Amino acid sequence: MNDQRLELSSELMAGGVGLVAAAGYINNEGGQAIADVINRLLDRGAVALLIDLEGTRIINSIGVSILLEVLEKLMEKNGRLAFCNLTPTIARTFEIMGLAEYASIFDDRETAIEELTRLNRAD
Amino acid sequence: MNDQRLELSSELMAGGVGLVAAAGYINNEGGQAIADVINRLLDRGAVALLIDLEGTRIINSIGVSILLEVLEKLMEKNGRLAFCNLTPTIARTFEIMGLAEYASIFDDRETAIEELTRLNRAD
Amino acid sequence: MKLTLNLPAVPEVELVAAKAVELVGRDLGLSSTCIESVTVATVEACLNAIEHGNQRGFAVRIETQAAGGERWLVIEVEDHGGGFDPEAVSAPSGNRKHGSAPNRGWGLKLIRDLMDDVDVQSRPGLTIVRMKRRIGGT
Amino acid sequence: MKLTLNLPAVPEVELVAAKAVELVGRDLGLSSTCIESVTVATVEACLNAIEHGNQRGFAVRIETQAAGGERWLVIEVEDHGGGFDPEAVSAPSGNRKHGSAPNRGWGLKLIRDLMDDVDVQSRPGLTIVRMKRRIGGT
Ligand SMILES: Nc1ncnc2c1ncn2[C@@H]1O[C@H](COP(=O)(O)OP(=O)(O)O)[C@@H](O)[C@H]1O
Ligand SMILES: Nc1ncnc2c1ncn2[C@@H]1O[C@H](COP(=O)(O)OP(=O)(O)O)[C@@H](O)[C@H]1O
Repeated sequence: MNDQRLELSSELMAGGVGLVAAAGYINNEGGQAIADVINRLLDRGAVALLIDLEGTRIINSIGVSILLEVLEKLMEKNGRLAFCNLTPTIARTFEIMGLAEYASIFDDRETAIEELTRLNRAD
Repeated sequence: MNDQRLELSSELMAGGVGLVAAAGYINNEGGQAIADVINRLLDRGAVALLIDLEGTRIINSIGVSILLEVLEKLMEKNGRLAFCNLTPTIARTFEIMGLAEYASIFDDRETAIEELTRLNRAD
Repeated sequence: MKLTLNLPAVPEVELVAAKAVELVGRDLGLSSTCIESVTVATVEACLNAIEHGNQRGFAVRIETQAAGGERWLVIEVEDHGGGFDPEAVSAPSGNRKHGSAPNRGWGLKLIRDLMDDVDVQSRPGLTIVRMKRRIGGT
Repeated sequence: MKLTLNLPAVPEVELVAAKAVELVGRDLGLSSTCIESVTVATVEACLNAIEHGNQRGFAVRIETQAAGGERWLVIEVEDHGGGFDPEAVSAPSGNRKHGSAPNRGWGLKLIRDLMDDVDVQSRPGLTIVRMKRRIGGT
């Protein structure tokens, strides 16, 4: 019944990559929940954030605009934001709204983590 | 989007217990999909079946009537059928439809597997 | 609060009604167990309207009502099929012998057991299943 | 095929419309990518009807139409709020400076980009957003 409520899990990985897996509806509440989890990962020392949207099929512009704000805050601190497992429609929405311009988009989690870890090391 | 399509996974465990995890909408199609998976587990030697309904919130009477038919077939072969992780409403529906009379209902997966393995050994 | 759905008979369209019950129930602060039982009853009524209706769609109306010092969640499912005599429908038996009859005919029984009050009005061309669930005092 | 929803402004009620788009789209054999993009557009139109409407509910109509040798999925979202001048709405900028304005105002832009044809009729008391998506030849 509550299938579309956002399910969140997070993990701080070696190499300073914070992983957030979000499945459900990214609206106001859902976007805010992701932002909160990201803030906790930043406090714990994450320097790059990966949001895995496998299992997310519905988003709205308010939810995505919260992710845009997260991106802006991260960029100010020279942090990185990346996404993986986007459906074509979500990828397109991110492009329309300008999120794809400054955040990296990867096909799958493995490739994303590898690349983010490499970049963190290079810094 | 397809959140309510039935997601199925199955496993034949030591002790002859076949485990089927079903999450989604158990209607005609969903019930039939469970019945098919159970038949394959029986072919591979399962003597007791456990259906874990964690993640299932919506069922209908046609889906449950297919599970009733599975139960009847199993009882003819002296096999056992058990369920775990039922919401109160699903448990009540199983009672109303008489499924709870001949199938065992357990709270969680661990308890169910333990008990089914014990009963299989005792046979 | 009033919500109306006019639905075509496409596969699994009953899930639109299920979603509506879920969100209205959540807004009313009902427990998930209450919401789920009303959902199962609503799904069964929709399936009957699809299967026994005229395949040209059906309507679902969801509203809250106050009556007799109590608040009710009221759900009506209406179709324009051939109709039936609800009194003549016999409850299915859980103890039937294997192969004696298909395991069908549970829909109305479930609706009656899961809801607090059920009224079925049916004549050729118009069937209305009206289901009520008590949701607290006024 | 015609589907109508009259929805109250309860939280997340746009998901009832999303479910309807999903099931109708699946019945029409549309790809999941097509279904998802129509869903996002529909959700945005519903959110506008909820936020800028009169809080007394809104309607969603979904139907298929044939026109000019093509088949279309047509979705209308209607509310009875104060209305607005769609020409006067400026597209938001992705390059705005941080803190210069809230990240809002993307709804209509998304609707226009994700659908093939969008027409907004609005006056005080009646706003209809009509969105069309090409779904094949006739
Ligand atoms: N909306 C309806 N229109 C016409 N007949 C109906 C309707 N709902 C139920 N019936 C009749 O009542 C019977 C019992 O319905 P139900 O208990 O829901 O079981 P099932 O639909 O599985 O047969 C049906 O077989 C049908 O003959
Ligand atoms: N249904 C509506 N009724 C009245 N005004 C609307 C409606 N839809 C949109 N608007 C107006 O158009 C503006 C832009 O809408 P939109 O692009 O969806 O972004 P947002 O709703 O996030 O502001 C809104 O701020 C509002 O002023």
